Amino acid sequence: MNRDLVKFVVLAVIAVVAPLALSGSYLMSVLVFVGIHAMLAIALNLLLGFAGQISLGHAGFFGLGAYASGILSATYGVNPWLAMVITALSVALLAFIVGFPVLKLKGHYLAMATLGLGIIFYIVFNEAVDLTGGPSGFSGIPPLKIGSFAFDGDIKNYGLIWAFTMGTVLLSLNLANSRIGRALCAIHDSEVAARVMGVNVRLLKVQIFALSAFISSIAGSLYAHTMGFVSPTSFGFNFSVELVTMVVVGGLGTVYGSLIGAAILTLLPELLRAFQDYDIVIYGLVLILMTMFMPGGLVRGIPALFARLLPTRRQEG
Amino acid sequence: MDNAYPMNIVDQLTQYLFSGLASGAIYALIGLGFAIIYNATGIINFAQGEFVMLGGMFSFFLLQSAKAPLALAIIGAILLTTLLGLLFERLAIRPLKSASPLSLVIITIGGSILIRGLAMLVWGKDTHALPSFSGSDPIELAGASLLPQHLWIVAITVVVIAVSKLFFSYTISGKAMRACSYNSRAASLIGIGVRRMVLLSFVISSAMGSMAGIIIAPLTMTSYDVGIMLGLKGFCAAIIGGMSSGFGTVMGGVILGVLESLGAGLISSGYKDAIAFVILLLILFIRPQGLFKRAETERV
Amino acid sequence: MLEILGITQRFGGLTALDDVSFIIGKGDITGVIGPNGAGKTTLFNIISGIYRQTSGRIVLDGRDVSGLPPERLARFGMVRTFQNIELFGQMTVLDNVKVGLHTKSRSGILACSFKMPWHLVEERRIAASARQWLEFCGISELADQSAGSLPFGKGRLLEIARALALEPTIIFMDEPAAGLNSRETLDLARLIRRIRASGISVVLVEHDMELVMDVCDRILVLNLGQKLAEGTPREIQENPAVVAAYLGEG
Amino acid sequence: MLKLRNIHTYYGQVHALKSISLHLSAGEIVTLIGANGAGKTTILNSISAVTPVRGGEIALSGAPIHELTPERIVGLGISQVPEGRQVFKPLSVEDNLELGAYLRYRAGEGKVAIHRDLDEIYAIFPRLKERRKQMAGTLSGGEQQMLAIGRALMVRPKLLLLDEPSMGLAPLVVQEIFAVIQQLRSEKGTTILLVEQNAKAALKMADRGYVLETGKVILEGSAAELLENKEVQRAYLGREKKEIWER
Repeated sequence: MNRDLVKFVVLAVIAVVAPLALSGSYLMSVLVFVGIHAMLAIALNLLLGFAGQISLGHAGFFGLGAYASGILSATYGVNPWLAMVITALSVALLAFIVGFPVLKLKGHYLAMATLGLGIIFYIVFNEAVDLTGGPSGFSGIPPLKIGSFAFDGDIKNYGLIWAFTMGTVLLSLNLANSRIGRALCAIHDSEVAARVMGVNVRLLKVQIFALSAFISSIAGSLYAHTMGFVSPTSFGFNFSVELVTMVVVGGLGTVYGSLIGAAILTLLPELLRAFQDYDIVIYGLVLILMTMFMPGGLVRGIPALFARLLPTRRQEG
Repeated sequence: MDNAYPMNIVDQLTQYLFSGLASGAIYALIGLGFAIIYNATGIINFAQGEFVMLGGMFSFFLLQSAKAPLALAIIGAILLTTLLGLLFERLAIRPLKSASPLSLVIITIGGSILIRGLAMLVWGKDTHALPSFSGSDPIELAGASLLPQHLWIVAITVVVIAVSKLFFSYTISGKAMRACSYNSRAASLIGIGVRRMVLLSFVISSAMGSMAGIIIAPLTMTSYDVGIMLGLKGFCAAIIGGMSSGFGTVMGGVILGVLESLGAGLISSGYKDAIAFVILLLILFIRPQGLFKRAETERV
Repeated sequence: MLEILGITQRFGGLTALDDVSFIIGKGDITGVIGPNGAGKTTLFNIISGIYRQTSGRIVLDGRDVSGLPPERLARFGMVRTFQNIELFGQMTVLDNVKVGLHTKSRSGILACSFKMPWHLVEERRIAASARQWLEFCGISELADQSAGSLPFGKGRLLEIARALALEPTIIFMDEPAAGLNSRETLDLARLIRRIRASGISVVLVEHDMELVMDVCDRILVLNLGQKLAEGTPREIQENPAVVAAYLGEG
Repeated sequence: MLKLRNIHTYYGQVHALKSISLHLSAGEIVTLIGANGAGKTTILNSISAVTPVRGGEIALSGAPIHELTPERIVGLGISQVPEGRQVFKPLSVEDNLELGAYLRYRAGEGKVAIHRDLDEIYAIFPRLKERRKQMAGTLSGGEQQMLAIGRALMVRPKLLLLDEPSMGLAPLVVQEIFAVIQQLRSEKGTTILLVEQNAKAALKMADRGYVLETGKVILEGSAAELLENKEVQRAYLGREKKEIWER
């Protein structure tokens, strides 16, 4: 657990120092996205990696957070912070209610139900034109402010987003190392044994689904307030799949893995700008190859790879 | 299908019913593909929709660049898609020995993205239309106007379904596939090769999917990304039908197609796709075993 | 005291259990035996809430617990182990036992995420208690190993330790000796007696007759879904119907 | 005919078979007895190649077969009637039987020969003929067992592996099935490896037997010897059981 603390401090230092090195560059704005994606990936990982329950609809919760917060603050003049909180609580409540029937399902059926949920949200973003602006998007979302200090430049956005991201990392680590985290892993490994141990599997799954939706909604609101503009294409099925890819690439069930996965899959397309249209192909390939050859994700796979390449300490047996 | 002159409500309903039947037939074909692979392997093949897309796209490009006659282009497209289905099974599914359902979901999603991406790179993002199989003069029927292609769709679907029914009921390979899907271990104990059956299921499903993609392309156009929605709708049909590789899924497709078409006509065409997914969710919540399947008696 | 009253279970047309009744006394070690297909595992699955019986009741200390799901039964002190050990394979041995203490702690998601002081106290208590149970079962040196990497015999002990962590009043063991060698089986017998000595009733389904006859106070014999006999080990061994069911008249 | 030498098999972490050696001569009935978890079923599954062997050798008439696929094993004339029957419940009785001849169909054997065998199975189990159009799932336990045996016979096996054919069946039905097993050996000369919990009945029918305990052969000998053996008796009803036997 102390090693986790060390990692966290190292990460925090990097997060603080990074802008000094990169300030004003284009990479700063990319790092803002890395932070948002990391929050989403960690949120999804709580569900997918820890509790073993897939969701192919998380882009929907992200989108709900972005639209609801944006609409409340821009159309109805609600204070952005308040809008963000109201939205996140409502999204969590919605997830909690929908969660009961959805999480009763298993495997492919669960994947399909969450996917359907995400697509329904996506269609609503597109079709409720009066509210959302439809396919052309919704603009004029005010930035978050503290007093008269507005989060509106790259550097300020970076600070805001990464403060939330680090908070998410810390809280998720705490959760993972607690009785709840253990119960979630237990559900993943053997649902029936977890129940026999007195874990209320059904309730816990729904609670974690709601928590995951809550974090995703916060990430969505942050996205809306920092960008000032949202449009449905950011919240489609493809993005849900990208999120799953981040979690899988980083490693199921590791908080830092999700962070790394989010970083790689956000930076990679930027680095591959020259091959713009190839990114979808690369996503597909990464997804297949990772599942086939490194099912534990980078966080586990890379050390294992080193161990195999450098057989210095051969194990007996 | 917007009409220039107002029809009376009965004619309108008939019209929706007919176009719903045609799209329902397509969903049924795609859904059968899902069900066949699911029954043989326990995998939901999220790449099924891409086979549908490939059918339409291969046909179009064979027609255009190879200047093949329509019938030949169609046969070629089915063969090419089936070949890809076979390759997909060999390269992505077979190497996974004891994978969890989660990794199987992820790998077929990966496959679907990959195929879609490659299609985009090779063929671009434009939408294309196949010519109708036999003209496009509407036919009047019971107050509604139908395109000949609608009839082609229904007819071809009926034939494909009948052939597959015969295959599964009367040929030794078909029976072996059913046996394998019921109990693959017992099947291997009497010499039925499970991997062969899995491969066969991918071959059949990709062929069926490509046919669906081909017969609908003259009506709705085709492009590299049509597979997503069509695939998902097909999956809805299969779920409604309880993942049966027969009657249930066909009914599922028809119900979905008709409800969707009625909903689009009477409520809002923008929410047409949402209607399909609301139906999907309701079925999953209320009767996850599908509408047409008796609750399984528990195995002892 | 656990009363099994007229349990019947049908699967489709098949009757797996037919009107089975018996009583498990407090502090007893009870064995359930019978040829394969007799319905022992089905009975276990019903008592532990995994199946729902077609008819009949289960009463624990005067409280009707029929049809309750396993997570509720756990809170009433009923716990079980599985024939093919169901461990949490990706977790450490110690964490497995900690899950057994789930019902003995109550911090929620928020308290855990924000590391509330009472939660930290609770975590310390959980860790201490879990180590005690590992010690009780003689596997404390394995605490930090991954449960998935344990040899079968040790896994069995871990599963028992995890179940004991619930501090149950009654523990059901489904073929605890299956897959164990004779030394491990002897150790198991000793452990079962120690469990009983700490005031917990033990019920086992078992095929190893030597073990059953050795440790059980009472034995229930099932055959073809029906109760064939009930009694002390000696009575059972001398019961001609039991001898016939086991050895066949062929 | 069949020889297992030092077979080791694992189920995940569990070392299920620890250096098992045994053999069958052509036309023999050999039985494996032992408690649950002793490894009886695992031996059958190792022979059928559905559970991979990690060490040792299985040879059929001298040729090693332990690295072949299950289908190839069946092709060599070894079929198994699995524990719990495992008939294909949604298919008709006749379809189940025909599928037993799947490899023969694929090898191009004509319908005539296969249908002749089908009639032969119906002659052995007339009740299956009455129910040939019925779904296998609607049969009684005993009938399903007959169907499972019939299905395995359609392979035309030289060696038949039977896993607990008496499980969960009423005594009369068990007698009927055991009679068929004996008939198979005497009329067709089929070699049979029988796993049974009903040890006494199995030993009465068998030529030889092996007693297993936690993945090892602890005893082997002629059926008559084993029936008399105290160890065997002890394994079945606990150590104090001797007295009853001697009465």
